[in-house]
Formats: sequence, structure tokens, C-alpha cells
Amino acid sequence: QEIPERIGYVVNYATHEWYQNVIKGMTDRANELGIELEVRDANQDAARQVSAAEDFMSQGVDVLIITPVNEDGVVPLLRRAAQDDIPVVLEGNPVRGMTTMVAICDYDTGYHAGVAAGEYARDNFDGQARVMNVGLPLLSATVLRSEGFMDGLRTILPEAEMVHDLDGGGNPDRALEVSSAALAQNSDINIIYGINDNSAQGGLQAWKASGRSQDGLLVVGTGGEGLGFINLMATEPAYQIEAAMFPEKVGYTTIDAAVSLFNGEEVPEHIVSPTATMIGDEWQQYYSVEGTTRSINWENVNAVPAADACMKTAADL
Amino acid sequence: MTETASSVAPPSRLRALTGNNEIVLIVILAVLCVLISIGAPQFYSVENVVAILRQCALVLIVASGMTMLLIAAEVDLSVGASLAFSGVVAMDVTNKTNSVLLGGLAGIAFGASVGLFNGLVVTRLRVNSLIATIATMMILQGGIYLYTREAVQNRHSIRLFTDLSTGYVGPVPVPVIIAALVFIACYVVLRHTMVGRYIYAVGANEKAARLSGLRSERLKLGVFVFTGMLVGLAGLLLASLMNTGQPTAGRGFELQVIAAVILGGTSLMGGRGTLIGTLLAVLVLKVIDNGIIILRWNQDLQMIVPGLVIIGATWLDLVRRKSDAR
Amino acid sequence: MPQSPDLALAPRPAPSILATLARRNEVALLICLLALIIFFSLASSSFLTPRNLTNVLGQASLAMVAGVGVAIVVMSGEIDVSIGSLAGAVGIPLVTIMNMTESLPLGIAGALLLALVVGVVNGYLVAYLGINSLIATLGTMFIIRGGIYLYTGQRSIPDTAYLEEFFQLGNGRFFDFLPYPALISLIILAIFIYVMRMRPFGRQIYAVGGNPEVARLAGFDVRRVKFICLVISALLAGVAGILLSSRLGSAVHVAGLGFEFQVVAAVVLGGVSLAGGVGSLVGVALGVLILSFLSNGLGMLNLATEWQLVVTGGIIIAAVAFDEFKRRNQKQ
Amino acid sequence: MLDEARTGHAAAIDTSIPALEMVGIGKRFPGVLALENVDLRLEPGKVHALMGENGAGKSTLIKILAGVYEKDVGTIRIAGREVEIRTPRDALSQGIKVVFQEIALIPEFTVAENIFLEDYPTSGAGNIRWRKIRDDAAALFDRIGFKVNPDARTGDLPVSQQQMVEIARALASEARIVVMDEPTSSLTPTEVEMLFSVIRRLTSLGIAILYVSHKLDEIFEIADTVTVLRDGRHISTQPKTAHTSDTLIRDMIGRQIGDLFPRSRGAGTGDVVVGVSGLSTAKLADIAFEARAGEVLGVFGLMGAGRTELAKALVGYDPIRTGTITIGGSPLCPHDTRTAVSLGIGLLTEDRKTEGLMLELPVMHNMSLASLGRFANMSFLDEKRERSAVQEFVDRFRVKTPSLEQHIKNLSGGNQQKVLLARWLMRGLKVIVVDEPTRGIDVGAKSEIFALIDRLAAEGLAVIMMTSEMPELLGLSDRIMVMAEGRITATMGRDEATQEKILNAAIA
Ligand SMILES: Nc1ncnc2c1ncn2[C@@H]1O[C@H](COP(=O)(O)OP(=O)(O)OP(=O)(O)O)[C@@H](O)[C@H]1O
Ligand SMILES: Nc1ncnc2c1ncn2[C@@H]1O[C@H](COP(=O)(O)OP(=O)(O)OP(=O)(O)O)[C@@H](O)[C@H]1O
Ligand SMILES: [Mg+2]
Ligand SMILES: [Mg+2]
Repeated sequence: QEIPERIGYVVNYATHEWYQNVIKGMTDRANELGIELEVRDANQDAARQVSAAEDFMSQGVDVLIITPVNEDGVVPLLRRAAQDDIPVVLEGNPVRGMTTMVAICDYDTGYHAGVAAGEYARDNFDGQARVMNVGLPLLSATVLRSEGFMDGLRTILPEAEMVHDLDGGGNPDRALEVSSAALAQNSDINIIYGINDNSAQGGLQAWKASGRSQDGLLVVGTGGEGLGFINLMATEPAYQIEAAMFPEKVGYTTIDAAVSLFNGEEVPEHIVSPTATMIGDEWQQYYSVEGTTRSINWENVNAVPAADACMKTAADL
Repeated sequence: MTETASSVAPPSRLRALTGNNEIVLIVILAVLCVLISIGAPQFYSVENVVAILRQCALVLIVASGMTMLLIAAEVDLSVGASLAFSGVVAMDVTNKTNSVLLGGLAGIAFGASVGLFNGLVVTRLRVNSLIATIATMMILQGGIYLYTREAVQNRHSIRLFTDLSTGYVGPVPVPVIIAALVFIACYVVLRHTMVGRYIYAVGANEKAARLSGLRSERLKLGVFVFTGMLVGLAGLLLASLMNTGQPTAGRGFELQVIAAVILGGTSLMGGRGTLIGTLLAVLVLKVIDNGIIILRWNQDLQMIVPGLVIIGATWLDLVRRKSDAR
Repeated sequence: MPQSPDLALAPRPAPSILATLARRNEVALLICLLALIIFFSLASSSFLTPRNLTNVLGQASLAMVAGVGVAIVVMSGEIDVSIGSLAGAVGIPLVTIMNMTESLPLGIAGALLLALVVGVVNGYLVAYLGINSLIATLGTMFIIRGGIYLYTGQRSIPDTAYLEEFFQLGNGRFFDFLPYPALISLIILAIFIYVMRMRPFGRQIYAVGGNPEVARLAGFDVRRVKFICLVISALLAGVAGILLSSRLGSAVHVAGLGFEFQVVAAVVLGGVSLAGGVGSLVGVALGVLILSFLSNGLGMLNLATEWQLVVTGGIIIAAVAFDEFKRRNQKQ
Repeated sequence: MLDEARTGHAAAIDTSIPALEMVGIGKRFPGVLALENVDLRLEPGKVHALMGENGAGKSTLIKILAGVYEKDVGTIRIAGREVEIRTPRDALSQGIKVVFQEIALIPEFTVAENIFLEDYPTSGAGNIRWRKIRDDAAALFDRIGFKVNPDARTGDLPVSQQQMVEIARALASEARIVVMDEPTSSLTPTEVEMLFSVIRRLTSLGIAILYVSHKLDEIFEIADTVTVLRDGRHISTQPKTAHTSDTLIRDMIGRQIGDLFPRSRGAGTGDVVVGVSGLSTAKLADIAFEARAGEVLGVFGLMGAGRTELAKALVGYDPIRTGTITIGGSPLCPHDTRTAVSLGIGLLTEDRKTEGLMLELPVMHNMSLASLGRFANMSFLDEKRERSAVQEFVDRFRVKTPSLEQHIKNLSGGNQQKVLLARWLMRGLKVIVVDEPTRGIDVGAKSEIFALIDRLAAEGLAVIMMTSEMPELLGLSDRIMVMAEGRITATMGRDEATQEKILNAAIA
């Protein structure tokens, strides 16, 4: 196998913990293989993403990796890259006309967390499941997670109901604000689902701020990318379930896909990166924490099986 | 009052309070409250009222300072980035020292030093405050990730820290009390002290103010620092409320604050504005935000309705002023 | 009454072109821009290539087009912060109509029509109802963005017509060299430089911004001037939105978020006073280019986002402070 | 241009019907009845003077004619035809040109562009002809005799030159009626002479002139008819020849004025309170002088002599290059107005609007600004005390204002000036520098201000008075200092001063 010299990665939002860990995985793998990896940040700006990719193409990188700010917004980029003979790997979201994409299955991730939540509610809440979804309609990935969660939950508790579907902006402070209002309106909520850790935390903090006890509450977070969820699981009794998405693994796999593509090998359209539902202190299987540094336990993460295909994708929305 | 000439009589309290566009805001607020509670009686639940007030508290604290800045004909767009950063600093220092006092002071001092930086750039380098503080916003957004790439977790577990935002004094949440104290202090300063008069004067005509012996630059610098301190205070409260120092917090906070201040009738050109107006505007905006969720409307309306209210209220006020003039 | 002495106030000869040039405020900006370009050329080998330089011109074009409009509004004494939302919104009629009719001109017409409507609303609110322009356009900014979300359900609208012209508009190059967006932005810039200097209407804009009361006394229709400025600004934001849409190949609901900040920063950096009546479009163009080259060059240096933000902020302050310093020294 | 361009027009002016008739004009502002049933009739080729105290309603009447304000009641006829004037454009198209009391120029534009603001000369393609604008402006100034640089940025010019630009602008294109609201308030006598010769030329072409001024000698020189307003009401309209100074003043203020220049004190011989030596700034060179407690030091100079510069350097506003200034013995830090004020020196500026007034703030806040410390208790204001102190000054100076809450922008120019003077007097100073203190002020108020200056000196203040008014200089000063081109060219005592001597020194 030949090794590309330079790979350019245009990331959606480099300062977010998720992407920091994706980049960390990519860098580790690129260093192992002796590849020069350059990262440009779109900073959530679709126009800036195009500019950054354009710069990479004019510099002549060997492979381009893109996490789309918006999946429709990079269609012309794929075409321009093809004109310049630069292979492109997408991370995160499928794009019309792409060759390959490395991504977790968002729907499935939510689904499995939903199943776990259903079992938890069956055992602890007499089968009552009234969900506040601290969601983010802005992105198809996060919408899939919420759908998956509810569908998974209903496999155990068919009566489960989403009593409030919120737009928490994916930010902790905004999530807290909207959750406060929703909690005031629906006092019978007993499950808080957050499409990312920040959203779950915002929902939980709103619960605590309203002066309620955490008995009879279940919080389910998604991501598991930083120290935040570990701290929450350790200190907050209600925070019991986390859908881990292993961003480092995503980064690692993406570089491998890029190398394969560079060699003209046949690659699947969707390379699925595995996710896992962690209940209680199961996170310790995958991560260990020392002070403020978290390290990944590659052995166990690599052992997590990945599905061949997702149950549902953005195309089904 | 009787012994002096009649023209010496001060205007009545009520008129002084409602002299500006405040009357329009009061009406809007009342209408909103009535309509929302018809649609969703939970609006008036203690829990919801407390939630609204707590949200108002953060914005009001910063908006009080921003009102003064706008009256002095300056503006600060870095408050959102600074809010997140000072929260992170407050949490980090509390972790390291195990002292809420030191952590809180560090957060406030951080906010104040951002204000100082802004103030120096504006008054010494004479950079227009709008662009100077956009630049500061960028520097802070970058700087916060240089400081920490991850949210700073609460490692100290001191009750007092979380009580700052979730505690109560009697039935009233602590942040609301803090905001009320800040507001009253700002109100008194602006209306009843020399400093307040000077702020209006500098905003209305800086040259004339300087010729009258005011140190306009120092005054502006002071208002920047004071606003920065309030941002630091709000950042501390936010960190307490989130129980983490969140580098991603505060996005768009500056727009919320500025929208409230100008909806409250403060002029961007300086020399005009009142804190009561700002208070009412903060309430109006937060009630709308809350009401849309309580009514289970589409949350996209949380942008559209405030937009309409900002334009509508300003227009109603113009109409009212015109008819007053007749 | 003794005869008046001729006190040194004889009309001076018309100043030489060179002297005028040296006094222009754009000079400081030009120095900043050249310094940046020289620095990046030395620091990165891939910076000073024709491909990269033309790329940057293309990337700058969105802010350039919208910046001209915003600058004109600011010169007239008002401000327009709704341009970011509007640039995002025009993609919707553009792509929808193209998908239905397979015609780019019809799509563009639809996009510009939406821009025109927004411009008329902004203009009416500000000029005829007398609502402060920051308030009015902040309001429309929220309304339009909320409207986009509501209408699209926070999904983007893909282009399914696959028109080649649509792709070329934002991604193609004139004679395989200059990106079309750069060409369009330069043409628009040239037209408005000419209008501001040579047409009475351009001078009316400066007059209205410099002192509306005086402009009124001189018989100008102040409200009409402001109205037209806001319409122009909306139309140019619409053009920027069309180019953006073509570069994104779709109508993206988050397109143009924060664009108003970028543009206002470039306009102020370019020496346009927010008080109105002062500034030049050449300065605005330089302001836009400084920010674009900065972003491109720092990327080339492989600087992390956080450092890029810090450096960009620092350079903005330094550039404006330098300009201000030069201005003050001139006065002495 | 003036004459050529007009000849065709002048032929069209019918001298038998009045150029302008305003009948029964009324205008009310919130809280003020500015005009009530006022009549005015202008004849072609005649100069009609409009007089009255500050706040009498002169500018309001003019602004109604110019389309700035809409009248509440009344009719306007131009050349016998009834017209509606709603906007300035209407007025311009009726051939009404106005020189406003407040300078109405775009500061960022060149002088030449300002002159042609109303009507840019354009080429066939509609492009502005910049060369023609500049050349025509230069030619226009030559013709009138004003010395103004057409290429200068208007905002950089001193007030006096801006006023010349204003006047020139009204003459740049054809007009039927030219209105001048205090056009000479910052002109030197020579320039006033030039203006008068222009006015005579205009009247000979059949153009009607409405002329507002507080300067009686000007009125007696140029006017044919005089209309007097008082408190918004029409008092009298008579040919100039029917008036004497006394009758005119009586009509204007409803009472007699005694001595315009009272003198209640001997020559000032107190301690030196202002000491200046070796002072140089960007515009001043080697200034040295002293001022003593209890004296009025008059400073005379032609336009651009540097008086305003000196005044601003004295109060620490402008940076100084070399030299020292001491106030009451203590040295003044340059570029620090705060210490200057606290040492007891204040400046009443020449340019009220941009350097004195806070237009958006109430009268009370404007007046008490410099002396808030007096009403403050640990920085907290005692508004009651403040209010009564302000009211006292409002009464004493007869400031016409409906209330202390009125925004100062709604006061007439003269009343604004009184508020600004009161700002300093309320504070209590050792030295007051007044730059053109009576610009735009009516005789009644003028005599009050003169009396005030005299009394201030008698109470032991040093008064440094920059003025262009010869009578005021000779009437009030104990000593006279003359400046030219940024230097002091002569200093003389009250007794040795003559008009000749002063002007010779000013030219030197
Ligand atoms: N826009 C306004 N709003 C309210 N009151 C006004 C306004 N303009 C003028 N006034 C009031 O109308 C009256 C007449 O003012 P005007 O300016 O016509 O006086 P004037 O005769 O020109 O005086 P001066 O000699 O001082 O210029 C004054 O009492 C003034 O305070
Ligand atoms: N030749 C000139 N051309 C343009 N401006 C000039 C010229 N000479 C002086 N000035 C202006 O005159 C001012 C200096 O004169 P200053 O106003 O101090 O004199 P003054 O004696 O107070 O005159 P005035 O009678 O106008 O008050 C400066 O602001 C300067 O810009
Ligand atoms: Mg007047
Ligand atoms: Mg002067």
C-alpha cells in the first residue's frame, strides 16, 4: 500500500470536544503512518468550509477529508475535487455524489440508548416513560438520534411518550434555558434525552435548578467525547446512560479510509464506526481518567462491533 | 414645593418613570402575560416564574452595564465570549483554591480586565468600540480554547458555589437578588449621582464634556471596566448554574443583551436611555422566549416573534411620541 | 473702515494628485495589506501563487459585494445587519425555482425579488416610519432567519436541476483564471465607486449621512436617499447570497450566519465611520481583502483556529489603531 | 456669474407686487407658542430687516418660509400667488434662498462642493463636473471678495469662514428672495462691508432681502424697512427712517436700556491669576501675558489670528508644545481640562453647538454640568438644590424656556448661550475665558451679559474676552491685547487704545 504524503481535513467545528477527539484520532493514525495531516476549521460556517477546501485543493493535497457543515453544501466541492483528481473522504454525513464516508450510525446509537433507557424505566419507574428531548433540529444527525432513541424506547415500553421536543441549540446554556420552561410546563417528565452531552447536562441542570430531587429521573446523554459525561455519571445519580460514539475511533478509521482511497482500492460507501451504550460505570471499560486527562482504551474500543449498515440514515428523513 | 415658583416643581414620579418608551413596553408585557397564561396556565406557576426570572437575571446584570456603555456612546460586543471565559476562570480557580470567594473574584477580575482592555483600546488607541470589541470577541473565542480545550468540571463540590445560582433567599432565587441589587445600584448611579450625569454628558457631547472639566476617557474606561465586571459576575453565575465552566457557552449572548438595551429605548448615538426601559425589555424578551415553549409553539418562532416585537414596539413608541407632541 | 489686509487666506492652488493620495486614509490600509501579503509570501511557499491569489479574490467576493451595500448604508448614516440572514434566505427561491423551471435566470430573478422585498421593508421601516436602523434590521435579521428555519424545517434544499451555469457561477473561472464571483464583485465595486464619486446621487448619500438636516435644507429627499440605500444593500446582499448558494450548490439554512459581523467589521476596518458621511469604497475593498488574506494566510501557516482568532482580532485592532494614529498625526 | 446669470431672471421680476407676503402665521411647539398671527411683507429690490429679542420667533418664521417647519395657520403668497411650502425643496423651487443662523454645511465636503450642493453642475451624461464646481466657486468668491479656499474641507474652517461659505452658497444660483438669519455674527467689519455691497447688487436686480441681525448699526446701514417681533407677536413694521436706536430697542424689548457698557469698578489691579510665558502650540508662537484678578483683558484679532487656539490652550484642551501656564500660581498640566477647571479657569466656547451644548439633554443638566460637585453629597445629587440653583440663573438671565426639562436644542440661540455662560458662573471661577460671548445675542441680553462681565470682574474674577466687536472691546476691556498670525502684536491699556491702533496691530 502506498502512503499519501499530505492529507487535508476541513473540520466542521474544531473547538468542539467531539471534533477535537476526532482530530486526535486522525493525528495519531497519521503519525503512525508518517502522513502530514493539515486541519482547517470551517467554524460552523458553510462558506468558510468551501474556502478552506479550495485552499487545500490549490495546495494540492493528496486526499481531502471533509466533515460537512451542511451535507448539501459540499456537493460542488466534490465535483471540483473530482476535476482536480483529489479523492475525498467524508466524515459524519452522507453527501450526494460521494465516494465514501466514515460515520457512526446516529439512528442506531439513539436506538440502542433508547432500548437501555426502556429497560431502566421498566425496572425503576414502573414502566413510566415520559421523555423530554433536548434536541437540535438544525442537523440531520441529531434529529436521527432523537428518533432512534424514541423508537428504541418504544420497543420496551410501547406507551412511552415524548412530551416535549425542544431545540436546545446543542449548547449547554441554551439547553438549560429551554428545558427550564419545558419542565415548568410538564411536571411529569421522568426521562431527559440529550442529543449531545451538553444538551443532556443543560436539561439536568434545569431539573436541579427547579429544586427537584433526582429520584425518579433518568438522564441519557449522547457522545461521550470529553470529561464532562464522566464527571456527570460519577456525581449525578440520575445520569445513568451514555451513548458513546468514540470520536477517536472515527478519526482513526477515516485516515485508513483515506489511505485506501488514495490507493484506488474498493471501499464501501458507508464505513460504519462503532458506538456503544454505557450504563452506570461501564465507561471505565473504554476510558481511564487521570487528573484531567482522559485516555482511550483502544483494545476495548476496537473490540466494539460495528454494524454493516445503519437502520436509518438522513436519506430516510 | 409650594414656597418655590411653580416651574421649580420636579416632574411627578410617575411621569419620570414612564417618560420614555417604557409605557409601550409595559403594555406589551402585560398583553403577553395575559395571552400566554390563557393559552398555558402553567405560565404563572411558581416554578416557571422563577425560571424566567433566573434567565432574566443573567441578561439583566450585563444589560445594566451595557445600558451605561451605550449612553456613553460606546458598545461592547465581546460580552458573550467574555461571559463564557470568566465562567471557566471562576470554575478553574475555585477548583484550584477550593475557595468560592477566590474563584468568584477571579471570574469578576477576569471580566473586569477584559473591560479594561476594551476600554484602553477604545480610549487610548481610539479604535471605534464596535470594531474593537468584535476583535476582542475573536481574541477571547480563541483564547478560551488556548486556556482549556474542555469544559472545566466542578471538582470542588462546594455547596456555596452551586447555591449562587440555584439557592433561594426565602422564595426568591439568589441570582434574582443579585441582579436586583446590581440593577438598583446602576439605577441609582445613573440617575442620582454625578457619575451618572457625566455618563450622559459624555455620550451627548464629548467635546463639550471635556471642556467642562470631565475626564471623558477615564469615565469611559471606567464604564467599560464596570461592564466587564458585571459580565464576570454573570459568568460566575452561569458557571454555577451549569455546574461547569463551559467554553461553548455565551454564543449570541451579546445580541440578546444589545437587543434588550435598544428595545428599552437607549440610543446608540449616546446621551439617551434609561435602565427601567432595559429592565422591561429584558422581561419582554424572556417572557416571549419562555411563552413559546410553554405554548408548545415551533421554537423557530423564538427568533421571529422577538424580531417583530422589537420593530413593533419601536414603531408604537414613535407613534405615541408624535401624538404626545401635539 | 481700514482696508482689509490679505491675510494668508488666498485660495490655494488645487492640491497635486500625489499629495492627495498621500493624505488618503486608504494608504494606511494598503500598507497593512501589503505587509500581510509580504509576510505570508515569505512564510508559506504556496501563498504567492496565481491560483491562491485568485482563490482569495473569489473568497473575498461575498463580503466585497455585501460590503459595498453595507458601506453605502453606513455612509448614509444608517446600518444594515439583516444582510447575513438575507444572503442565506435568497438561496431558497433561487434553488426552488431552478428545481421547478430548470432556469437559472428565473431563479436569480426570484432571489433578487426576495431581496428587493426585504430591502423595501427595511427601507420603509427606517426611512419612512423612522425606526432606528439597527433596531429595524436587527428585527428583520431575526425574522428572516426564523422564517428560513420555519419554512425549511431546518433542512437544506438541494439543487436537483444540476444546471451547469449554476455550478459555474460560483465555482467557475473567467478565462480559466479569475473566479466569476471575483469578477462580479470587482464590477460591482467599480460601478459603485463611480456612483459615489461622479453621480449626484452618490454625493447625496454622503451629504445625508454627514448631516441629514443640512441635506434636507439643500432640498434633498433624505428619506428617499436612505430608502434607496437600504434597497441597494439588500439587493447586493441578495447577489452575495446567490453566489454563496452556487458555491454551496444548494440553499443551506445556516448559510450566512454571522456574515453581518464579518461584513460590518470589514466596512469599519475600511475606514467607514459609523456616524455616517465618511468613508470610501476603496477603503472597504481593502478592509475586505485584509480580512480575507489574513484568513487564507493563517490557514496556510497551519495555525490552529484558536490562534487564528487571536491573531485576527489583534490585527484588526492594530490596523484600525494605525489608521487612527495616522489620521491624528496628519491633523497636527 | 452673479449678475450674468440673473439678468434674464431679474427682467421677470415684477416690482409692483410684493415679492412675499406672509399673513397670519402661527406656529406652536410643545409648550411654546413661537409665533402668533404674524404678518410680513417683502418688496422686490428692498431690504427688510426682522428684529427681536432672543426667542422672539425670527428664526421660526424664517424656517417656515424655508420649508423646515410647517406653519400651523396662515398663508404665504409669493409674487401674489398663494403657495404651500412643505419642504425645503418647495422653498428652493420658489426661488427662496436662506442663509441659516446655524451653519448648515456638510463638514466632510470641500467648500466648493458645499456651494453647489443644491444643484450639482453635471455633464450631458449626468456626471458631476468637479472642475467646473471648483472654478465656479473660486470665481464666486472672487466676485464677492471673500477669501475662502474652495478646496478646503469645510469642517476644518473656522466658523467665520464657514459663514462666508453659507452666504456664498445662497448666491450661487438664482433666487427671488434671499433670507439671511444673522449672517454677520462671525464676520469682521471688512467682510460685513463686502456682504453689504453684494446685498446692494442683489437689490438692484429686484431681489428681495429679508435680513435678521441683532446689530443695530447694520440695520440702520442696510435696511429699508424694519419689522419687530416680540414673544412671537408682530409689534411694528416701519421704514428705517422712522426709527432711532431707542425706539427700535423699545419695540424689541419693551423697555429702555441704559448704558450698554456699564462700569462699576476701577482698573483691575488685583493679583496676577493667569501667567503665560513662552507658550507655543501648532498655531501659536511665543505667547506671554498676564491677567489680573478684577480686570477684563480684551483680546482682539482678525479671523484666524489664533484667539480661539489661545483660549483652548489656556484651559488645557489643546496640547501645547512649549511654555508654561499658571493659574493662581499653580502650573497647569497641558492637555488636561479637569485640572484647569479645578484650578478655576473655564471657557465659554465660540462654537456652541459642537463644543458647548448637549443638545439631547435638558436645560438643567446642561447648566449644572460643571458644578455638580456643589449639589453632591458623596457624589449623590441633591436635585432639589440643583433645581433651585438652576432656576435662579434661568430667572436672572431671563432664559426663555418652558421648563428646566426642555431639551436645550429647542431653545433659541441666544438662550442657549445664556445657559452656557451660566454653566460657568454657577461653578464660581477665578478666571473665565469667553470667546465671542455675544455672538447671536440680542441687545437686551447683550447688555445683561456686559453687566455680568463687569460685575464678575468687580467681584475679583479675571475675564479674558476674545472678541471681534470693536465697541464691545473698547467698552469693556481694561487692557487690550492684539493678536496676529498666532503672536501677540500689541498690548495696550484702556486709555491708550484707539480703533486705529488696534487694527494696525491686528494687520501687522
Ligand atoms: N424645535 C423647537 N421645539 C420647541 N421649541 C422651539 C423649537 N424651535 C424654537 N423653539 C422655541 O420657539 C421660540 C422662538 O425661537 P426662535 O429660534 O425663532 O427665536 P429667534 O427669534 O430666532 O431667537 P435668536 O435671536 O436667539 O435666534 C423660542 O422660545 C424657542 O425656544
Ligand atoms: N489659511 C487658512 N485656511 C484655512 N483655515 C485657516 C487658515 N488660517 C487659519 N485657519 C483656521 O483658523 C483657526 C485658527 O484660528 P482661530 O479660530 O484660533 O482664530 P480666531 O482668532 O479665534 O479666529 P475667529 O475669528 O475665526 O475665531 C484654525 O482652526 C485654522 O484651521
Ligand atoms: Mg434665531
Ligand atoms: Mg475664534
